[in-house]
Amino acid sequence: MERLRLVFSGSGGQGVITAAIILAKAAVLFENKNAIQSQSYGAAARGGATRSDIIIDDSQIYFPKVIQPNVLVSLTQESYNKFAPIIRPGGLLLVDSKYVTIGKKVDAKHITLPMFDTIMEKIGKPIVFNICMLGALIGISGLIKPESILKVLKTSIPEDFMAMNKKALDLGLKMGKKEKY
Amino acid sequence: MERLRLVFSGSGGQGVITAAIILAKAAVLFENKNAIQSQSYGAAARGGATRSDIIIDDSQIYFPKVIQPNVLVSLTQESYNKFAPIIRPGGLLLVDSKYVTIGKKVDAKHITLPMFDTIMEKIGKPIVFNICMLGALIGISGLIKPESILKVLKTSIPEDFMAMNKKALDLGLKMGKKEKY
Amino acid sequence: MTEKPFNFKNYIRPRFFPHIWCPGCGHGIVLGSLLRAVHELGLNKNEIVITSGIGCSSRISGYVDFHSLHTIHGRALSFATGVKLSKPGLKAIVPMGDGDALAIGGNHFIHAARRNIDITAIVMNNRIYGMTGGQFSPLSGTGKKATTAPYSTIDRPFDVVELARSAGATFVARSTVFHANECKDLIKKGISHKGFSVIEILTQCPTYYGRKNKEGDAIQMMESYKTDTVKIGSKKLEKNPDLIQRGIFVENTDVPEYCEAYDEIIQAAMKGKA
Amino acid sequence: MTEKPFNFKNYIRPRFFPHIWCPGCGHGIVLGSLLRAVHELGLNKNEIVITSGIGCSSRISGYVDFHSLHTIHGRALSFATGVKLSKPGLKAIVPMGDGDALAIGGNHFIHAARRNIDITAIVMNNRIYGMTGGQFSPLSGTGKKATTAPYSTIDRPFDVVELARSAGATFVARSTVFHANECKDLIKKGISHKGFSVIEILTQCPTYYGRKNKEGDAIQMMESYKTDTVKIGSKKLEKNPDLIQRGIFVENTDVPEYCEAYDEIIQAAMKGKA
Amino acid sequence: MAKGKTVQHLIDKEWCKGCGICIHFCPKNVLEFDKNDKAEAIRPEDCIACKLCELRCPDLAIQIIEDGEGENEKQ
Amino acid sequence: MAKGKTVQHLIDKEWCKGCGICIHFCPKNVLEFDKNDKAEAIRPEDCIACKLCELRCPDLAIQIIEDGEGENEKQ
Amino acid sequence: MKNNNNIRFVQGNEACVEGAIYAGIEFFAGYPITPSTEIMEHLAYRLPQKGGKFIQMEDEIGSMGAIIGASLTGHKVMTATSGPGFSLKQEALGYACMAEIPCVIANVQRGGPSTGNPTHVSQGDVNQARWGTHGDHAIIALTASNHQDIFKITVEAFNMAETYRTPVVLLLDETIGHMREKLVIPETGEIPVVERLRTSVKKGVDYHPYLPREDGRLPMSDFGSEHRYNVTGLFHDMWGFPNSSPQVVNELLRHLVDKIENNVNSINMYKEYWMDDAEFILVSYGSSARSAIHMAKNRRARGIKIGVLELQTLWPFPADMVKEKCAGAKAIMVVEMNMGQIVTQVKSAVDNPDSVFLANRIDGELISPTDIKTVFRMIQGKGV
Amino acid sequence: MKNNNNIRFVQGNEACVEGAIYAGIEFFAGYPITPSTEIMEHLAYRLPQKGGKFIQMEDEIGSMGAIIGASLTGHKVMTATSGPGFSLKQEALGYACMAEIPCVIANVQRGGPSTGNPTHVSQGDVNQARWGTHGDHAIIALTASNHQDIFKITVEAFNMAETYRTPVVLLLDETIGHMREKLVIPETGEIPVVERLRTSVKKGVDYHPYLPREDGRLPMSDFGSEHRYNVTGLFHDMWGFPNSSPQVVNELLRHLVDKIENNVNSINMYKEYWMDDAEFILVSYGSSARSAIHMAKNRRARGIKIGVLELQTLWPFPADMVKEKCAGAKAIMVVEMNMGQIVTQVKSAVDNPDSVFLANRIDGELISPTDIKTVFRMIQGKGV
Ligand SMILES: Cc1ncc(C[n+]2csc(CCOP(=O)(O)OP(=O)(O)O)c2C)c(N)n1
Ligand SMILES: Cc1ncc(C[n+]2csc(CCOP(=O)(O)OP(=O)(O)O)c2C)c(N)n1
Ligand code: SF4
Ligand code: SF4
Ligand code: SF4
Ligand code: SF4
Ligand code: SF4
Ligand code: SF4
Ligand SMILES: [Mg+2]
Ligand SMILES: [Mg+2]
Repeated sequence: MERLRLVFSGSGGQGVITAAIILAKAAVLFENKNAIQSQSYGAAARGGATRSDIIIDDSQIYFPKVIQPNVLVSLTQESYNKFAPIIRPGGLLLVDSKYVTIGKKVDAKHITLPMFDTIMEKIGKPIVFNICMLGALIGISGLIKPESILKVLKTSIPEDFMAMNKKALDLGLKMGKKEKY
Repeated sequence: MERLRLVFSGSGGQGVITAAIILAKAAVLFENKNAIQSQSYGAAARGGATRSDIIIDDSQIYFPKVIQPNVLVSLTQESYNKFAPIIRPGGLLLVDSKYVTIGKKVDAKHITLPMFDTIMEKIGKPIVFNICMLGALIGISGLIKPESILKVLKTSIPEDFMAMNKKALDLGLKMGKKEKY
Repeated sequence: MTEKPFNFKNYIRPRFFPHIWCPGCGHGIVLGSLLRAVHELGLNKNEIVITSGIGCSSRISGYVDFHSLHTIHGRALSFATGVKLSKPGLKAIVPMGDGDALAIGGNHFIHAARRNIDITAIVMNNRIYGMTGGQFSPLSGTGKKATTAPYSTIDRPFDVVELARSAGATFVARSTVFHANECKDLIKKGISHKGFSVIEILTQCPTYYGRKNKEGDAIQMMESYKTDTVKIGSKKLEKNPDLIQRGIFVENTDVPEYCEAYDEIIQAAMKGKA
Repeated sequence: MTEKPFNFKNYIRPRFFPHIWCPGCGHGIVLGSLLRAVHELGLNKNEIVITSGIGCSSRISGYVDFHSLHTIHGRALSFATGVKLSKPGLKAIVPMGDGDALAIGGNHFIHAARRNIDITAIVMNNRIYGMTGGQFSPLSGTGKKATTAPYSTIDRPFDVVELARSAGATFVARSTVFHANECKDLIKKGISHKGFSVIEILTQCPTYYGRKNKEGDAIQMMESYKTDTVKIGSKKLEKNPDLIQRGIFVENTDVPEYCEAYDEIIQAAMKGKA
Repeated sequence: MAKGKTVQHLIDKEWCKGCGICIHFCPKNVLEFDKNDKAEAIRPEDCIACKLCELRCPDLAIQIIEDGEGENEKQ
Repeated sequence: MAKGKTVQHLIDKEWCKGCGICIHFCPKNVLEFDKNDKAEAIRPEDCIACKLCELRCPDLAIQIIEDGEGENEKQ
Repeated sequence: MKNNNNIRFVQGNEACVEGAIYAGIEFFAGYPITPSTEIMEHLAYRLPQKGGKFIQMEDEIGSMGAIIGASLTGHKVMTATSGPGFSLKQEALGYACMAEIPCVIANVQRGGPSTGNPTHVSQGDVNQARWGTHGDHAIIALTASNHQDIFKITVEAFNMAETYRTPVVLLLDETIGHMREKLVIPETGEIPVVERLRTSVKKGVDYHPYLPREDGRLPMSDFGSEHRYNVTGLFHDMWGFPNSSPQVVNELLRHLVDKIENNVNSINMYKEYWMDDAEFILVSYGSSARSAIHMAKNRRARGIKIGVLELQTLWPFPADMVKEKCAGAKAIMVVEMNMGQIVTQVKSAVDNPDSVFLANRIDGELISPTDIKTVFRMIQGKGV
Repeated sequence: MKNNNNIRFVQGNEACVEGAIYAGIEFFAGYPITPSTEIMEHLAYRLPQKGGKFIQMEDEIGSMGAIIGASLTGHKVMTATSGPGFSLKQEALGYACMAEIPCVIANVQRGGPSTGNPTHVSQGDVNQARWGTHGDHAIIALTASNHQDIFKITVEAFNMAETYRTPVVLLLDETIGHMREKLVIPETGEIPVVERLRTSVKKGVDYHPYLPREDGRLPMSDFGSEHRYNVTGLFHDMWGFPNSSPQVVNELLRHLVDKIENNVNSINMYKEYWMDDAEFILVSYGSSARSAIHMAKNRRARGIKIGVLELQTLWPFPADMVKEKCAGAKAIMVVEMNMGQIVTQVKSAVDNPDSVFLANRIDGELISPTDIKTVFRMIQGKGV
């Protein structure tokens, strides 16, 4: 596997950090990979744009920060504006259609999906928006097995919520798989 | 003038430290000499033997502690016992007859004077015991002018007490002058 | 009342707005009450020094257009003591978090009260350490959840009013951000009072305290300030003694203020009376 | 009462006697009362940890033949908190100077009270910093002389009883070294009380406080403890409300003790209830 | 204050964080969220200018300007 | 306690610092200073064994032993 | 392979907690402060599960006092903090040195001085760990650059605290404390755990709490057991009683310093990467070392003979080891996130101080491999 | 000759007080601790005589806070303490560094660590003065060996605090603080006194409290006057508002360090005795220097070419000056009362570190001329 550098970005309540942790954890615990997750702390994290970095690799990872991501996910306009310029040429950019309008294109595959709207329509709970995003990302890139995500969720959320989360993941997967990358 | 190294010793309430300060101050302020006074602090100062060191010289004094005094004054048995051994050969040892019984002699002039008893008899106030001791010491050694002591006292004690202090000093002087050294 | 109508724009540093506090955080309401109080007192902005420690609450000093001194955690009152004693003409206002005032800062709090130095301490009590992410505070009370109390708290809370009173504060009052107008009035009285004044204001931290303790969002928390508090001595207390009282608990003008007392020392010293 | 008659030699470290306190210093009387209290309670010396800070008063820990922890100035209660919480079977006794307890140590004092941790704090109140040579303390009161108050103090004093009460102490009492037997009884009650107990004992520092304030020698100072104090609620108060009251001000057994409350947390945690 | 006063509701939508406090506690139901979850005066005519919304807004995002008020501010 | 009890006044003169507290507060005037300013029981027969001197001695320098007391101590 | 249950994906702060649990921590007292707070948060949850005690104190000073008290009753103890709190702990930390109290103090470093840059990384407290309290003394300070190592050095910190009866400072940093990565919890026994050495002196026989045994060690007796002794922050004799005689003072102070400084080799922990034939050496520690290794790995791939010496023991500074490892290197670059604290030590240690360069960053951002490469190019005379 | 009224016979602590009064002190806050207490006792008496303010705070932390507050209202301020209190002040001292608050902190050193040896002399806090607070920073620390010099360096401490907008540490010690000797109070104007540099920016014009002028200085504006600005311990921009952008952090930290380190020559104060042809050099400071001078004077009388370099500025360490003065010496002995704190600096400074020896004493007794002589004999290969 080539080293994967991801940045998830959005705003405080959207669960991008949780999504980042779930993804990295799934890679480590259930796919025998190395992964590192980090995030911005402090004032910036409370207002403004939230950012979480993930690096996934088969071999040891030393420098833990992502300078230029292969994959950028942006769930708000502000975070898109801020981080789009740092994406690695030829990388992948995933944004949500409700929150982000693509501006000046960069050298990367741009994918806009109606993740939030789909969730609200099919499930009605914004809380699983981030899981849907993970599904979409996996659908597009296949970077990890969806089951690994479910295994992580099983250890961290109450039983009752599993069905909803699975559904959100599946909705994302379906949307994602349609996109070519 | 040769460098003079004195140690005044006794117990807490006897005013030996005050006497040391007065002597050194008199030398500095009124006899244009250099002098250093220091004392032991802390627990030892509250109980046990009090000690104050004085060095008087015409030239600059650097190392401020007295290791072997030319002059040792001891107003308690305990302090006499403790410090008599450090007296410089050929030095002077002055003790009070009420409080100190001379033991094994050292190579120094030993002078025992009834300073306390005289004060109690002639003045009745133990508080000027230390001034009497200063008088005696000056009487014996002439190391400073008695007037200089009085000048210092004038700046530091209430007017009313001057007469009593002067008397104590004089009593000491008289006793001291009788001793050859 | 001054003639000019209130406009907070005259009292803030607009560069820092929108401010950094979370949506619904009660601290912003305290800020509003404070600005109105200053306005209604007709104070000159140059005569006010606002001193704060560290915490979400302490950020308030950066938002107001007064002399502002943002210090270290828990020590604001000691810095303010230096400000006030060295230049008694200044108005010293010290907004404090509950942790800042009463955990690490408890000693300075009781000693400022004891001295009766003319400082106005506004305790912004959200019953949690907001800034560090939701640890319990000495005002959380027992049986609460916090990140450092996953099994719920066993620590009893201080009663700020009682502590301030017993330590010697000469003006002690309490209100809540639901009662924003009352807050303003109490802050006015506190600032006008000559001596150490304490105004405890219950304020919500929906992000940590609210969420952890299932107290709902900011609105629900503010509703609880309405239902769970009463004016001092209200009849409702008979039925429900657990209600929290609001109002002025101590207002004592007989005690000399510290800086004034020190001026007398200066008089004496200058006359040579040691 | 135990059968064996009291002999202080069983409770001290004779190597350090005669002790270092000045002639007439009241601290020695407190020591005597403490030893008698321990004796009458029939405590095993191995189960007592005496923790002190720094000060003349704090020297007491070196004189007693218990486990003794002589710490740093003002922090004894926090060390004792660690001792007690980590091994609740021990009796934690903390003798403190007025400066140690309420100047630098004020915060630990109010927090130990708030937690209601089972520690007995004996505040040896001589209204002065004895060890450092006679600076005023937060208990000196106004109008006193001290080396740092050559023109007399303007600092108001704390009322230890009120402060301890408002902070949450569940046992609060006061006596004087003149009333040495009463001291002993109150210390016994304090030690037996499950929770944070405070016993303030007025004690003379003839060397500094007495001398500076012309209060005479140790004897005269002890006389004043006789004349200036009364039992709580005494009739004499009507005529002379300035009299200092002695006795038990607070004795509350309804509040959970901290270590016991923590044991329940352990129970819950072991059952997996977060 | 009589109903029907002419009242301006100045709401700074950049500052408003959509907490809903003003909306919930308005005694006259004057305010509601707009589509971006920011406060908006949708029934300004019902406003009694009690200013509770202004007082309680944690973000200093609302100002209530009554007729004739604020004159001094205009220069 | 009846007057005239047989009472031993154990005074440790090394420990006594001569503060005079015991002397001053003895209800029966039993104690006085010796020539070295140390406490001494000069009228032991008047002693009522109230032990106030023992309780109040700041230097733990006095012990009052009543008849029959202290037996356990002897071994 | 490891049992899956033993694999975690956690923050560095949590790795530290798990290390402490493995080492047998029984008592924690603390006061929250970014970026160390997660240590106490996790311990609030973990300790009572094992019957241990957790207390949130009123401040950092009280926290330090509480752990010392708890250590004396016979428990393994720890506190955690960051810069401002570490400053506040200094007085009581000196007490722990003087009274020889085993305890562990984690300082997860953030930007200073003062409140500084609370949520950003720094390694600015290295010298403070050595000299923060007043008076001569010696200290042990350890650090690590990844979660597996954090776990291990935390265990070692407890071990050394017990072995040398001393406070041990764990110097972590914001980057390593907050980031998440894999941690494999070792099996019991895999890392040796040093238990407290208790006195074997029987009841009634004189126990000397401060008289070192032949092997230099000082067995302890728990408060509450048969031996009643005194503990003080004053200079003291072998029974623990205050004594200011020059001889006692002299001997005790030398003992306090020597017991650490003379064991520098036993205390020293470090790691090496491509050091065998290294012409250029990066000396680094903590999260900076990750960037150093990253950079060196890249350069190696390009054929440059560069190695990394990763320090895990910062104090007592392993001068002899550094000197030996660096002998013959063309250039040594010390990679750290401060104005040059360890570089001063390295310069004093090596034969040729002029061959030692500083590659640092102090702006709150993690130093990057590129930053190091830039310094390297300049040393090589290649410019930027 | 001096007017008799100007001659005093006082303790070193009082000489410090008189120096502070001469320098224009207006505010003091403190908490008593041996052996510094006389400083506050005298100021309690002296300050109100001049209309100044004295306050005894609840602790040392509060004292440090109070003087910072009072400095910001435009006053010259000071606090005084000893080891344990100095440790407690470290957090707020770092604040004063960060917020660039002029203030003077006297530490009259006693034996440490911990409560240590309270009434005995030591010079064990030298490194703590440099590194006691968390995070990178720089500090000025001055010392003196006699009362006339204490007076002078106290004035200089206030001057430097104002000039560099920084806390200045006065490192005295128990011997010099407590002993009495002559002090001649200089006439007004004899020692220059630096007044606070206040901004000349008029009302309504933007004032930038943290934007250094061309000459590097930062004029202040008193709280209460026209310019309302912000003071914080966070990294901050030129207006004093918190800012954690890497560029701001980097620049501010470098500014804080450079304003001191780049002025090492202006800050450096020292004295020389018989240095012209000295083959052996004693480098010393504080009360140790008295013994060094005493010993050198005696040896000179016996024809030995020995000189004394007495440091009065310890931090920033005047490495270049020391290097220059020591160039060519056969041997250098650093005389100090600690385990070797300044000797490390001297070794780094000089060309031949192997020629540097430590003559120290750590037992609470003042190091004596004989102690130094003993080391000297050993260096000369004469044994003891
Ligand atoms: C010495 C020190 N200890 C700890 C901290 C970390 N800290 C910053 S703010 C805070 C508590 C905040 O709680 P509170 O005072 O109640 O204010 P809030 O954020 O809730 O308004 C803490 C513990 C610090 N900055 N400095
Ligand atoms: C941190 C610190 N600050 C100050 C001191 C100096 N000091 C020692 S004891 C003491 C006060 C003693 O007064 P108190 O607590 O009332 O006890 P007392 O001696 O009167 O019994 C002080 C200020 C110290 N040892 N440590
Ligand atoms: S964390 Fe709590 S206190 Fe802090 S800003 Fe958010 S709501 Fe307010
Ligand atoms: S100084 Fe005061 S408190 Fe201290 S021992 Fe003497 S009399 Fe007692
Ligand atoms: S109260 Fe203020 S911030 Fe909240 S919704 Fe209304 S205008 Fe917006
Ligand atoms: S002023 Fe009163 S009535 Fe009008 S919108 Fe605000 S809260 Fe509602
Ligand atoms: S009370 Fe004690 S110390 Fe005082 S005189 Fe009597 S026996 Fe001696
Ligand atoms: S026991 Fe009572 S009566 Fe007897 S000597 Fe003592 S005080 Fe006097
Ligand atoms: Mg709070
Ligand atoms: Mg006291």
